[in-house]
Amino acid sequence: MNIFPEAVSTYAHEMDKLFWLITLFAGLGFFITIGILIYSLIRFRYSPQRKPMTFRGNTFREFRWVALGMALLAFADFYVLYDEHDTWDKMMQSVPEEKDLHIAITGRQWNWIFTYPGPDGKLYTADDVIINEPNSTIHIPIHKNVVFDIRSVDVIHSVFLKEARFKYDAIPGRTITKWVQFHRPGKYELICAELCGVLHSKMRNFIMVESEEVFQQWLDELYAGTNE
Amino acid sequence: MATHTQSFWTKYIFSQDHKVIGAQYLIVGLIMAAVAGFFAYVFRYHLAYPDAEIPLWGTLDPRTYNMLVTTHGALMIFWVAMPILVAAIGNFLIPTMLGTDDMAFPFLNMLSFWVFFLSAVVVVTSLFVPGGGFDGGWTLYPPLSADAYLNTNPDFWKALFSGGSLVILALALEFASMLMGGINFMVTTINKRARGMSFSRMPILVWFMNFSVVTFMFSVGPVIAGALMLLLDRVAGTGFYDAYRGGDPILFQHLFWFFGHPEVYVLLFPTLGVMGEIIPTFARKPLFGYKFIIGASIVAIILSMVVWAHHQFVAGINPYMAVFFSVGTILISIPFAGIILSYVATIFGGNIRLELPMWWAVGFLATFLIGGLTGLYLGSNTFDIYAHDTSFVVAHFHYTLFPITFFGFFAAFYYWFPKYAGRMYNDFLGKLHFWGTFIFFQLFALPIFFLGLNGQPRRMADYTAFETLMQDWHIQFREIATISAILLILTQFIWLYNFIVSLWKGKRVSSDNPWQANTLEWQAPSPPPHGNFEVYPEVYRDPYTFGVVQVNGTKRDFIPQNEKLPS
Amino acid sequence: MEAKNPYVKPGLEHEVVVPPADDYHGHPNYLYVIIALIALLVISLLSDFVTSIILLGLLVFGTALVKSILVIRNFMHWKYEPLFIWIITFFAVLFILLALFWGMYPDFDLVKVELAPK
Amino acid sequence: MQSTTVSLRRVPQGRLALWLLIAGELIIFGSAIVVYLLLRLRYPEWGAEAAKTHLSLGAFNTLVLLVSSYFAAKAHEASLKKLKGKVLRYLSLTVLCGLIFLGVKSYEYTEKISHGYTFTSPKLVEAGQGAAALFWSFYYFLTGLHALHVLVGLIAIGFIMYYVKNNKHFHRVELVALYWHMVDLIWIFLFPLLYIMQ
Repeated sequence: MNIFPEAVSTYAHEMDKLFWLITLFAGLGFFITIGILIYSLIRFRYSPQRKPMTFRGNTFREFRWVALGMALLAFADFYVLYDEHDTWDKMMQSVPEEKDLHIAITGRQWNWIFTYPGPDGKLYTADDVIINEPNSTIHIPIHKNVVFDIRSVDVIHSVFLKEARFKYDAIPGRTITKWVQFHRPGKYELICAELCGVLHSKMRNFIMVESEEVFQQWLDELYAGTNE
Repeated sequence: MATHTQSFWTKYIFSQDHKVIGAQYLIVGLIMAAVAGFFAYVFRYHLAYPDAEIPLWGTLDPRTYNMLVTTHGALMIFWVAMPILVAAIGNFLIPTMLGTDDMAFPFLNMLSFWVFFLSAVVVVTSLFVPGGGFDGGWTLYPPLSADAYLNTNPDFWKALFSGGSLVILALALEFASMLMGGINFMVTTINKRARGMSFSRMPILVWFMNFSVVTFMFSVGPVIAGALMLLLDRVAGTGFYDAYRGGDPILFQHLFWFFGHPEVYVLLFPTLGVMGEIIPTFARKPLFGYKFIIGASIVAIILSMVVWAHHQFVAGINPYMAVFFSVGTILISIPFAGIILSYVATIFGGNIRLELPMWWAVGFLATFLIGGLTGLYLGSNTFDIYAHDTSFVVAHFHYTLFPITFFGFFAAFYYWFPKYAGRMYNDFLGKLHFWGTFIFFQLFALPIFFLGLNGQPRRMADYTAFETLMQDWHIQFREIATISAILLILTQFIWLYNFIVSLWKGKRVSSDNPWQANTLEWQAPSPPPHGNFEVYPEVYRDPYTFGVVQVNGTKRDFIPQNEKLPS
Repeated sequence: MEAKNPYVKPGLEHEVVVPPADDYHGHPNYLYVIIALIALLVISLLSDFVTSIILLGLLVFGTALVKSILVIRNFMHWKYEPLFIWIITFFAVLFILLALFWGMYPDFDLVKVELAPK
Repeated sequence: MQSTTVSLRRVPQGRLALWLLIAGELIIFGSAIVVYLLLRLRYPEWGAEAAKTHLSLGAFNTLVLLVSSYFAAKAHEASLKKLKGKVLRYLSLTVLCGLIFLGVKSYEYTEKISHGYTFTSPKLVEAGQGAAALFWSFYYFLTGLHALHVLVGLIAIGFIMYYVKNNKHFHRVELVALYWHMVDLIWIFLFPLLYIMQ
């Protein structure tokens, strides 16, 4: 049993590392606090002879240990924020210049619609190829920047590729542009992560990641299929 | 005090006595908890055994599953946690702790309960209307919840008597009721304190109750406006949330979470207040950092108004903005950490009597700590992209809201039961109840963390469609969670038995102050009569004067607030 | 004298329920206030002749602000209330509305949103 | 008077509760207005729609509400001296102004609806001007919510007049006046937003 699904995109490992970093801080916080709690419960259990301490924490001398705890937490918090910022920037704030493949992925009750650019290589032109059926499989090349235009036609959906740590909502009226680069071939499930109605749990498509040549062959077949 | 005769109706039903109203809130809250708990049993069972027939229910289709999940969430937050933690505990304790006879506006208090009762009736009705109950998630995200969104001219009455509209109406009624109650709490606190009780001598629970209602009052406005617009979208066919008519679905998410996040603190504050009373009493030691706790709470309230968008990191919000909200979210952990550490510091160095309420307090601290610390993962905007909408979130908020609601309530219940019932509960059954609840809750929620980290999305009727979510250990973990959840629910029957039997047959308390606490409610008779006190007390000191002292030649370790020492 | 007050309960005399008659320190002259308000209304209507959008906004919202301050201060006797009331009705409300605006603005006006036909 | 050690006790409980209610109401209205402003900034074409509202009627309504607020304040002043006749006279003038306001409002509504600008404005939606239709949704939502408050205020004033007539609860005149001023206050902001900003 692995805690995480296999990490297959360029930023997936960074996210896993971030998880372990937070786990380190959270675990330290948890064990220290629980340790003090259990120690106090055992050490200061009731006895008629015991004279309890009477400090109220109103002076800094008494308060310093709590202040130290808060300062440590603040340090941990800001270290996490500092550490994660590069990943955030990479994922969210910068879409790479060279778009090797630009696909529109549109949520619909209850499957994903994929729009591939036609032979002219441009999206949103007349020769776009649209794949619109439940459980369909699309193919994308490995080691390439794949840019998704995430859209929705009815309710809010959410594209979730758990192996790629890729999840963005599809909001009606907005086009959200995000990118991903896979570095391991395979067939990955595309899950909808936002409640979208009755058949939410059956909303499933696949993404097949494969080498450039195989992908090109599939794309040619796709174009040929529409030309019929 | 008041000796005038009351009929059955004015004494128990349309009562203006704060204690009876508190009991009414409690009973309605517990009934709703039973309903919501039963729903939880049904859909947990379905998750563990997707094809099996569910005992006491039958088969479950995806639509009903969504409806049950939605209703479970809405009921637990708005019709269980809110009435029990805020309304019931507040009504029972605020006037007695302040040493006065009743709330500032007894009639408004009664009205507030009956509006709440009406809202409970409406929300239960919404399950049975034609078309079925609401199934769009308790967060009511449009366009899914505004399912009339395609229709510019819906049938008004049909749309009004659909599940979703009734849930929104019930919410509106509930908010109105809580606003009335909240105003009542604040006015009572400000104008009806006992003689000599300055703000710095108020019990911390009264402070926290007021923080709770202030947070509620100042954050609920946007969601009321938003919910009205959603209702109009459903029944009148407007396009406030319709992207094709200029509206924006994100708008509702902002308005909802502007309230939704502070709502967690609305629920957390009363529980922190309960712990702030129980821990010093059983540790026989003054509360650590009274002023600090108050200041930290005020900081937390202010911060809580600017962190809401961390629920929307993946929801297409401006990524630059998300960084600000992430910073705010992570900052807000610091005052709460300070409060929890202050409680731990109160326990440290005391003379700890491990009575039952103290067990619940310690159990709360330990469990809530996990809930709070897992908030770090979700507050970090980057990791949230992965963890959002997975079971990790589910486990996180169960780890926060379950201890808040149930550990908080049971701690308060066992602590104040001798006062308000005049009888003692059965200690052995209480301990059994505590350990059952504590252990089964951990076993229920811990596996869900791991399922979530492995990418299991929430709100899925079943996972059978996804091969990667149906590995052996996934199935086993779901089973463990389900069985523990069922045992957790069954454990509560021990409490119910204990409650009912102790209420009529329990041993009468020999003293009005069985825990030797300092606050004013322990100076009233048990149970307090209408009007609470025989002689209205005057306050001479703060409520946390513990530690061994000589009083009139006898040695004891507490001095009640209203005891005048010979100087 | 206090005992005759029907709102005061024995033992709880310290609770202030009903305002004493001399509660206010004074009353403003309401006539001046209403004249000022009407004058401001007329000024805001002059905006029909203003073409500059900035000037228009300034004029319209400036007069609305001044009007609201006049109403709150004089009609609602805000100037006689303690600080606590100022905090809850003014600073808190303003803070919340500004926070709401600030948090939502980047999502609503800095993104491209399309009104696609169905 | 035993102990008024804490300055806050200067505020009697009825007025305190009213202030809290007003704070809550202002946030509800304020957030609706914030939403309106955000969308107003997004859609410049709303200016053209706002030009279709009846400016002179709106201005007249503002005047009526301001004057009614003045009467409410005078009623409050008289109530402190327990001048029953004067209180009743001023309160009835306030009610009269409120009724005029509602009358003008309903005239405006009927006029707009007869021109096809309804709550949902299906004509505009069909013409592809969904955003313009949204303006009218907001127009009716904001003014309708406000009119509802006017109505509630009128009913409350009715109750208070009944009490005052029986020489009871003179201090409640102040509370209802506070509420009425709040209604006025909200209109002061709604008027420029919906009528003037073209």
